[in-house]
Amino acid sequence: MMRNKSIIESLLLAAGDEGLTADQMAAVLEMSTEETVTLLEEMAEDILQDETRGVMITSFGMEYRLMTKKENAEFIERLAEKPSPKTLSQAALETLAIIAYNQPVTRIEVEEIRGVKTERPIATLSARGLIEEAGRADAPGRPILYATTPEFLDAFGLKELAELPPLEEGEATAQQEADLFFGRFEEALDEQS
Amino acid sequence: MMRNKSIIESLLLAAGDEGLTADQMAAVLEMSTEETVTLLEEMAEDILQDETRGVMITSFGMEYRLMTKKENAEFIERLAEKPSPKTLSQAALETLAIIAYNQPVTRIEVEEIRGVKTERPIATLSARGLIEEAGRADAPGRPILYATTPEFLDAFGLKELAELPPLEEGEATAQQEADLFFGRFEEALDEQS
Amino acid sequence: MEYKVKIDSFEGPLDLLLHLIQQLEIDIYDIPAAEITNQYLMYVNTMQQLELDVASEYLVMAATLIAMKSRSLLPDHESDEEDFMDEEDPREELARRLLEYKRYKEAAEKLHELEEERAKVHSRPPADKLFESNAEGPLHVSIFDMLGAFQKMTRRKKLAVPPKATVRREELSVEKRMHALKEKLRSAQSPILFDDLFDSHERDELVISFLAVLELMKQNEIVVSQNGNFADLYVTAGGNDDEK
Repeated sequence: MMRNKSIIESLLLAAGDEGLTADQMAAVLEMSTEETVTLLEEMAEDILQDETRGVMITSFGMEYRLMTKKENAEFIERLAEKPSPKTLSQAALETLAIIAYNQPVTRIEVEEIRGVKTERPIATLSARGLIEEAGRADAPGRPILYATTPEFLDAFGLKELAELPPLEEGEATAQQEADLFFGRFEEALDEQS
Repeated sequence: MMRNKSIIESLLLAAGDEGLTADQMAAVLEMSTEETVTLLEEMAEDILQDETRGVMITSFGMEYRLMTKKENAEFIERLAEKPSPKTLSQAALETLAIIAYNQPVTRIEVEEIRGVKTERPIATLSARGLIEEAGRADAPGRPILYATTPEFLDAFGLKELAELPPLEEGEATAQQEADLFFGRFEEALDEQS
Repeated sequence: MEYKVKIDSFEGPLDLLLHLIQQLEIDIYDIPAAEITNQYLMYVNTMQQLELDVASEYLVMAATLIAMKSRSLLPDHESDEEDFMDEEDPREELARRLLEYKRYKEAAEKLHELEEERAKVHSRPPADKLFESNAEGPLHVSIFDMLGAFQKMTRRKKLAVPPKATVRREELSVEKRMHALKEKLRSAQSPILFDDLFDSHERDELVISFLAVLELMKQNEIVVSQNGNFADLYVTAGGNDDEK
């Protein structure tokens, strides 16, 4: 078991930011995927707790990766040749949020929610490999449908789409108020009759 | 001290195969080079002795690097022999992107951008017919220049290279203009009130 | 190149309206049509005074607001039940759109936080030799895979080597490099990949290393082996162990 941990660490180091799936590691270790995942989780926890360690095992998307610990970010920045790449603009982030929560979705649908043209943010997100075309909608003109890519999960540190922060329940609230209103409206009707 | 070990591990991971000198790490840690070397040696020894660890700290020339332990080499070989679940590895895709957007380009230039050796990805891409030699650079040693092939366009569904999505969207400039406008807008409001 | 100026940091008429609603401390479910319309128009007029290109969406919204305002000024003498059921209050429709937009605006803020947190962790490039063996079969990659890989690469940190080229140059000598190479090979139990002997991108260093390897080969200090054409070269310490 100790040996397997050592091998896993070697594999993860070699894979770098390409990462490895539990399946890939299981095949090399000749273990079941379940056993491999258990081992990975145990290692991830141990490493995280160990204050002398500066790495951590993360899983963004399907891949497990060896990455630097968050709290050491500033020290890495000190040696970094270039500043971090530009973060996304507000327009791009809004567009991405709408696509992420409604995928697959057409540009027109995104524009209806945002209330503005959205060609440019969509071009930016495509160029960044965060969204991709996912077929065509069954609607007049057969517009392109957009969905997020695995790179989206990676870029936002998410394991899967289900990890997206829940949307504020704005509509539910509106619905509740509507129900309340109709309740009162019906009462008023009852009183009249 | 524990924190410093953690920081060193982070730095070594982020530095990859390029490695870091004790001087560089000392500067980040705000310690003397001697103290840093002592710490590095202590860490290297501890990690080497720890059977659960699959990495080691090596020093070659001036640079310290995090490398996989030799006894795990066969497992990395096994991994390399397994076909990737994707048809092109991340390394190959990165290389292809650099060549596509910078062609014609030499291997050294690609390696400078990627920060790692790129022989194998170039061999893979050539074998796949996605890139080809496009003359020699007018530089010492007359290195080979690489460019994408018509098959590349075909494989990625492009009619011509001009259809490659632009990498930069000039958002910064738009933002600057917006900032400029907002400044003037606030002034205008102040005048009105 | 032409850039359409965005109105402030507002992402469109809905964003502007949300801002005004917040500023005026208005209940989103009970928008005072006259007040919001006046504020909104003042904003748009100012933009026009500044001769800025006002995106058409802002003008469409202005028209909607004006219609809403004039309706609110009409006495509601005819509001019998049927009309009431058929015709939605335009303010309700607006509130619904604003609330929906607000949800995504907030989600965008959360995404931005995630993006910043993610930018704090780094990895290293994958080893050159991984996963390059399957050069057959149909290619199942898209341009988005390529762009994604490229982004992954741009997120990677390249840590700077200090600009000590001049200091280093003094240290460069074939002899010293030969010693270093022998040390490396001796400490390694197994053969070393030829490429790994060349750990610098600086031409001087590469040349010195290469000369050192040639010299060591000549002296039988090292053996270079290869398993076939184009296979990797491996270097091992030679049988001639006369260094001590």
